[in-house]
Amino acid sequence: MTQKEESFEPKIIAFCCNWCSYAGADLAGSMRLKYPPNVLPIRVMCSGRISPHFVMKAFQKGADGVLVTGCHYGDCHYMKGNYITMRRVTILKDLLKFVGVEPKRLRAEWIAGSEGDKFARVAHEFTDEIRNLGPSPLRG
Amino acid sequence: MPEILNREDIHTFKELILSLTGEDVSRCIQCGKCSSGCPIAYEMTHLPNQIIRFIQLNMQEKALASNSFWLCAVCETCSVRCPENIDIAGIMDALRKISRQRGVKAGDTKIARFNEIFLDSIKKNGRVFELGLVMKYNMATVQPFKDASLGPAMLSKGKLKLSADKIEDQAPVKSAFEKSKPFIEAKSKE
Amino acid sequence: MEYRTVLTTCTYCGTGCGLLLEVMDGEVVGVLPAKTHPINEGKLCIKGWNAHEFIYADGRLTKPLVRKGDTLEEASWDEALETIANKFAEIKKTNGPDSLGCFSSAKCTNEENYLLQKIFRAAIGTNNVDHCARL
Amino acid sequence: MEKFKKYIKELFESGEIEGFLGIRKNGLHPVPHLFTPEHPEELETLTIPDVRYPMTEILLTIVRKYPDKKLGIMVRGCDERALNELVKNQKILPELIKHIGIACSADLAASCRCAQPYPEEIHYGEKVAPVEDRSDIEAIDTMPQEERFDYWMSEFSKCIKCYGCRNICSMCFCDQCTLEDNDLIATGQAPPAIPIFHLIRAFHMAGRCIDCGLCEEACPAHIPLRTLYRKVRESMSGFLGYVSGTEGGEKDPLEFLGSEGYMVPSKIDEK
Amino acid sequence: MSRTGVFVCHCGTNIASVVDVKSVAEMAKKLPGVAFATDLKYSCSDLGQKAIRDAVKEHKLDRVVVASCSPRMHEKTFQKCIATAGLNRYLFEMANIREQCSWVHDDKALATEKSKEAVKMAVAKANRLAPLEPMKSPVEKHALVIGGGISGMQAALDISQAGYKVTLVEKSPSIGGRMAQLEKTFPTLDCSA
Amino acid sequence: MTNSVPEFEDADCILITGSNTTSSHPLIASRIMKAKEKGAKIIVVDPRKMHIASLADIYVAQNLGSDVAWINGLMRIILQEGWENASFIKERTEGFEELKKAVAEYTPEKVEEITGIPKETLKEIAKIYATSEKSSIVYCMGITQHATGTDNVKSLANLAMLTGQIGRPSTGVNPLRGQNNVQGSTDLAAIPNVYPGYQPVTDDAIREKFEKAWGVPLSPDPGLTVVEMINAVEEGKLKGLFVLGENPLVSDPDSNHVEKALDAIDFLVVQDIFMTETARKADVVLPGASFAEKDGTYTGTDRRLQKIRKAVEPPDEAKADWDVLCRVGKAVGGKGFEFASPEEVFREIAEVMPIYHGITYDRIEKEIIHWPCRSEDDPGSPYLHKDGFAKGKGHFTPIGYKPPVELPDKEYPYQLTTGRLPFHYHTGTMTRVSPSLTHEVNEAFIEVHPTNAFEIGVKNSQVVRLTSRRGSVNAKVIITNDVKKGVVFMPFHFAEAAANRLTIAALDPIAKIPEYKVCAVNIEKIEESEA
Amino acid sequence: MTESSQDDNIEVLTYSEIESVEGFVGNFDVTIRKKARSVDMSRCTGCGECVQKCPTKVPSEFDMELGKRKAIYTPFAQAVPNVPVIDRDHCLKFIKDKCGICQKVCPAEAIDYEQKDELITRKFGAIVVATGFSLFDWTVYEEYGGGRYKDVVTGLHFERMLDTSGPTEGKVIRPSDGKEVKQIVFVQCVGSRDEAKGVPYCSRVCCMYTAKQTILMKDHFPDSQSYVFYIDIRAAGKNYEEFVKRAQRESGTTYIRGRVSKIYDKGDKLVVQGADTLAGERVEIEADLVVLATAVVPNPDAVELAKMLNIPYDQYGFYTEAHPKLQPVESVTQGIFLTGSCQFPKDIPDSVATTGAAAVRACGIFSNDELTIEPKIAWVDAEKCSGCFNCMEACPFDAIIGEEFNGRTVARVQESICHGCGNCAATCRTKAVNVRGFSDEQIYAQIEAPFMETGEKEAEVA
Repeated sequence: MTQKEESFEPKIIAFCCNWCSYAGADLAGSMRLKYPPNVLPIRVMCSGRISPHFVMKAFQKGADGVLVTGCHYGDCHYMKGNYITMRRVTILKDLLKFVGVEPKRLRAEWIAGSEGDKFARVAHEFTDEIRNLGPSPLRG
Repeated sequence: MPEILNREDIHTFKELILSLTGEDVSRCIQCGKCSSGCPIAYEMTHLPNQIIRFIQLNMQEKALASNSFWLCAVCETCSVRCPENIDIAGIMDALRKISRQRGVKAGDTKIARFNEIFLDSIKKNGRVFELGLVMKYNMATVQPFKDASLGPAMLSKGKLKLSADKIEDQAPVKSAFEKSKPFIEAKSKE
Repeated sequence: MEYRTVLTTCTYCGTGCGLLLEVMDGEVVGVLPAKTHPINEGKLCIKGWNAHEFIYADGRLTKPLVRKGDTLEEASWDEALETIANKFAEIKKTNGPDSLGCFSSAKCTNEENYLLQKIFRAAIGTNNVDHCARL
Repeated sequence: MEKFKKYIKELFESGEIEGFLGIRKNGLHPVPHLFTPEHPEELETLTIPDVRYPMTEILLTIVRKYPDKKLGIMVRGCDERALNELVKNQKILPELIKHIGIACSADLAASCRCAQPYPEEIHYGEKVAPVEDRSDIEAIDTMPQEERFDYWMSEFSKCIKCYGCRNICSMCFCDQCTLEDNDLIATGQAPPAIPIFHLIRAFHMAGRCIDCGLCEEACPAHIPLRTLYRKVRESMSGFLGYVSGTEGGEKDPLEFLGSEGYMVPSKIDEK
Repeated sequence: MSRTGVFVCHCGTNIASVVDVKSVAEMAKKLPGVAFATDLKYSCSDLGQKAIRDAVKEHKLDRVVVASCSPRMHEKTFQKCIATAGLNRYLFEMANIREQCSWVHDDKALATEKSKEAVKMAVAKANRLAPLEPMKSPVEKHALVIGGGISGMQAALDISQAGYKVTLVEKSPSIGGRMAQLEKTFPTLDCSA
Repeated sequence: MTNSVPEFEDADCILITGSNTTSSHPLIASRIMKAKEKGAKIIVVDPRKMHIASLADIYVAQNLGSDVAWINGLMRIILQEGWENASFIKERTEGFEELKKAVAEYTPEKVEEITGIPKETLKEIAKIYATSEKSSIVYCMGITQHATGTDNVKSLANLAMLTGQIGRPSTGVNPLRGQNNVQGSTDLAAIPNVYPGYQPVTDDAIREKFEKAWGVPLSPDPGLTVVEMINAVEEGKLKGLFVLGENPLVSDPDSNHVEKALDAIDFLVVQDIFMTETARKADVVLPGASFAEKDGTYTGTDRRLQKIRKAVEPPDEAKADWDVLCRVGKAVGGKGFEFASPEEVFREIAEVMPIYHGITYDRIEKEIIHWPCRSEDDPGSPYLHKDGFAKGKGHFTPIGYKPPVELPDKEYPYQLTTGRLPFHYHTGTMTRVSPSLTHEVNEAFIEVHPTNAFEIGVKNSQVVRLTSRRGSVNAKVIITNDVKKGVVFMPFHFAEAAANRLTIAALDPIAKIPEYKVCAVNIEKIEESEA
Repeated sequence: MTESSQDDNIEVLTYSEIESVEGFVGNFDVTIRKKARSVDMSRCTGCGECVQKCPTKVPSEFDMELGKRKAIYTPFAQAVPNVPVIDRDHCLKFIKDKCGICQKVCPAEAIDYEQKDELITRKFGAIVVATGFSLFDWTVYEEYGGGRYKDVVTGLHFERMLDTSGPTEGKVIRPSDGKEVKQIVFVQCVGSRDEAKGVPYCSRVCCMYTAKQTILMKDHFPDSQSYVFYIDIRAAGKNYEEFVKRAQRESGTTYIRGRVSKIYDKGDKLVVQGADTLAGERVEIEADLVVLATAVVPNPDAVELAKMLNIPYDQYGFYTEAHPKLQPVESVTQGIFLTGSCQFPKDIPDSVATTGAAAVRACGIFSNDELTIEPKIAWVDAEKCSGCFNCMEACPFDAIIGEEFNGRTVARVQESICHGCGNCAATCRTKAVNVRGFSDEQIYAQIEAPFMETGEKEAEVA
């Protein structure tokens, strides 16, 4: 491993729905749970708002990983936005895989407002995972 | 075989206990506190709350076949702690009585034997002759050397006497035995 | 209800791709690449795909215009042609045929190029004929 | 062929259709044409070549202007799938569009690698065997990830941004195209930003692409676009059980919320 | 170009003990569209809000970004604050540098870096914000109650007693619902009808 | 083009220079991409790193205006290595020894100094080009639009002959013609020195032939070129000008100068479809027709004749241009303008033009014909010089390197080069009213190297002023590594920021082509208030 | 009942169903189907003559088919309104065009065989949903006889029997032979807390009503003995625990902790097989009657109504509140409130309490003349809309409708219905749908910001 790769710190864009996962991230803060600072959250109202365009834009701009988070099934504030999100993410991952971008760079997680610990854990895991994968091949 | 519950007698046993002890076991909410606090429960075939449950459901034979009430030392921990203020120890005593009365073969023969020898000793001497009791009990239960090692030490400390030591006034003891005659008779039927 | 396609040649570069103009009720509504054309074989570039768009753009010249003072005013074809004839004749008369010239067009057809150079060479009498081949 | 022409003429005469969108021979070139009862003589030039034009895309152009006309359209297997999808997307009314089925020749089916080279009802031609060939996808699937990436990026980098893939596509009926959204993909750049330009189009094809392959035929840069969209089509059916282009039935799970359990994806293999 | 104001909050030591708040504000000054940037001890306090209002007026700001806690906490507070300064309340964006930064990161340099990025993101969004007007819609003061059981009847009565019209819709030929089928009800054993 | 478009597909090596092929001739680029798929080596030599460069096997950027030097250098290497085609040289050419002498001084070191092309790369290019079975040269305005344009073209011809890469399929020297019918208008003698079919006006026999055909006496003196005519206006020699479908005010170099001329001219007629910048200055404007509104023929860049067909009527009173010209011809007293259709015009053309003799409307309806096609049974010529050159033997022309006319100096430290975008065409009269195309890009920009941008202190999208000795324009900056340090690029489609206000009207002495591709400029930041 | 029917502010529409719901908070347009009663309500005096004379008898739904009603009937004596209705599925007039007696005997000429369903549309500002519950179909329990034993009944049957004005006039008898019941077994959690039967939740009311039923049983028939099989006694409520103890102590009900494994017949008795897990013994009871406390489940048409109202429901079909703690009576759809057991099993005090809460929320809406609608919602750029209406499919709230625009039908967002979730925008391929405050452009800007080149980096390149 070269010096450069060792010091690689991924940049991760996380889309969080206002009602569950963003609240979960806030709770992680209130609980003072520590996680790596690589994850940059963007708040949207519902995970169903997360257009595949957003995900691709993030990768195109050079994000090493994209985290899509929403409410657990059945908990969606808008009833079922997260179902469609999951379907989108699934197809997107397969498409990324097919064009040679590691599908692991895109991850969907359901995080409840009460799951501060889960948010922190996911942030940890995902950062580690992306760090191991190295910089995104799309990084300009 | 399952217990057949029957409208006609479902409350019979419960009412018998009520009449003997004044305790209404239908109050029992089966919280299990009696069982959890009982120092002898580990030796019992049924926990005290189960004994009460048998009474609630009129499962007389099950209750009387149990060794639990024979083992009960009447320490009354259960009674003191019961949230419904039921005197469980009293109910155990009642069960012993009923058991003797009905000549039910005790759930634990050793205990029954011990009680007999113990009572015999009292009957004879007005008080317990410890050495005699122990020897008799051990012989009766075919374990002659069970407590042999304890003997010399206890003797040397004066805790055991070699011969029975009768009390002076035997009359009250006699009358007590007289009163409990029905139970003793029941025993003779064995 | 009319829909037909007219096979023609793209006007945007020298490659000469074949394209179909989609005509609906006398109006060009789109372009399709000519699938059987030997040059482009059913493919086009962005300009080709949109070669029809400028046809109906605002600002198409629809009438002859003749300058009157500072402004160009609508005129009849006769008036416009007469103006040209008179003015050219006048210039030719005073300054000779070589005081006239023309820029022909690489965007026009062979026939039109031929006609314009013929006008200048045969009718006016000058070889001052050029176009933007070099531009 | 004469029988076919007669059939169309009969449809005109009975008033069942008010126009027939087919192919006409123009000199050396077969070109799309709308035959009408007003000009029955044009039917003489009617031809069924081994050349495909985006008939359904043209149909949309006509329907936009004449939404109430009863039209017949020459449909191959691919066109029929396209029509089904257009019905689902509320672009055409099925009761107004008469499918006049053409079975593709074996040559055409082979060159198209067509999995269904005939429509439901055939009015011309003989059914030939479908071509089941996913070697293009397999070839890429078996490449190591980095090689796959390099392969696609070098393919995408050839793009000259002609939008031909979109223009020729019957499924691209939007009036404004996301590919031209300057906020998402900077305009005025050729090649366009890669891979986002192609991936977005690929994603837009999910649940929509009917695998006709016209995009790839139209691509001046010879990018294997069809392989990309075929893959998306496979993902849709593999993970969500949805196949676009089938008649009626389920709705595209990327668009249709459905009830909670509607098409929950199976787990993706990330290797 | 917009004239965005950026206010980076110390939140006492909540943020400032981890994040170099001043350097975040310095960075913000250089961002496109930013006309003014500063740090504030407690931006949600009366003093903090006054400082924001004053800055809006003094620097003719047309958008405001506050980098502090979660928008779930104080978004409304600051929206009101800028509204009183005469700005459309929707020309406001928050950067969450407390719950999602200072409280979850130990490394001061990295946390400061992340705060800067959060501010960049918030400013980028703010620059594209447009004023919004809440819409109004009239209210038909008539309630519909679906179901004529105990709950439905009670709801109708409650709403009626508040003085509003109610329509009670029951599927079966009579109201009463399940209650009508019951003999007596626990625990009081009173009659149900 | 010596060869036809589809032939590119089968080349083994394609050397592209001075052509932004994907932008200007996308469907030719398509063939080149296909060739690459089939295994051809693609070499791009261009000062600006364009799209086609990124697809190339070898790309190298030469200094602006240094083409003769690198081509000579290439030939020197070829000779040194013995890669020349000796039999071809012997049998088909003349003047080889002079050429050999002329290129001898272009050592790789010297070439590297002049052109900036590393000598190793040059050698690699030489090897691939010379030793491939079929090598094709593609060039465009990047070669011709120089004061040394003719030299550049001749050098490429030297190269092709030296290696025998001409006269066979998929080889040759292939200039890509910028506009749709440049080839046709040249064929049809919209140039001052020849009659249709490249028949010199100065040749008495030919002149007599045309006098007979047209029934009038003709001038034996070659006429003036576009730039010369503009100069002649200024000098008061040219009083009347007829402009057909052109916009010299934007397209011609040094447009400030053109504007002055057009303001000064006595009488200007413009025939066009839009009110162009030039038409605004006209005395009479004649409304013509677009390609969709008339019939006729175009001759493609590979000498292929194709029809255009009328799809719809011209708007309102506008008329097909051939019709207008027939009317003008008659109005100015000409004879022989009684044509009822373009086909009739074409029949006359075929008569007077030997290279078109065998071509008829009927034939091009059914087959693809590349001129020369001298009789009805001549299938035409997809590639030229099959058995020999038109003038007998191919003549090697020894050429020496001349630097561009205007070199950067203290005052104007940067070099400007101009070019096209894929989304626009020429002066934009058509493309800039096309919504799909203007959506992509609708304003001028200036590509600047990051180092230069830093020196000047400008950021992306910031507007700067670009000044040359002839004028100045404002446009926003795009910072990119695609241009070399010291070079700035600007597309010329945008009249409001017309690159040609800056360009120099220096002409090639023979072809009279202006040096669009190099001039010296300065870049200045503009304060926000000004922009 | 009477109170609500006599209230001036309350319009009672019985024998009516919701047909469709459009609109949004403050402005719901609701179409109600008034089913044809075949009796003119304005004329009927409620004399009951028609009912008496009607020759057709049908098992009474109200009495759980323990009794009969006529083809023209009021469900029960004190029904409100006291106007009968003709059951057209059974009335001879309707099935065979015979009889017609009711019309003949009606003194008020109120019988109208021609009456048709009537659709009325009203505007409402708020909707309270109180559709209640249904009972679990216990016959899926094969081990309990699967419905074969007449003397295995549900709690509700038992309630009807206890009713002195009910089908048995308050006598608890065996449906099979009409004999008196001495030994009666109550089985709790029939369906409830049974994952395998798809009802994992606790029905909440069974423990208490079973206790009540044993007490009433003892009160009415002192000679009877009740047994209750239970898993847990859930008696969380004011005086609830005491009530259960009362059943156990005063009414002598024997509670047996364990689930019944089997019920089978033996002679004319039913043997109930269970275990007393407290005693650790299996038990059997020969019962005269077995009463099952069947689970409370949603109404079979609950989902249909939910879709009409556009309110979410859980996997069972109970309506979901917006927030379990903070918005317990609000649905996610603004202006629609939930109360009673349509939301989850509730006993009467809970139902009444949530009803009060729901009513207050509804009145809260009415306290304003206008509603303020959060502007961060979706909107459609009609120019860009391709009219595919995928957004309509993706909208969880049916907020999107079609609208004419330049001769095309394009999507439009009904502002007051939109919640701003943005599902539509993410689905739109044309980017015609966007969300104010969370627009594509704004989010793109956010995505780009952290990757933005800074001045320092450009200097490095140079």
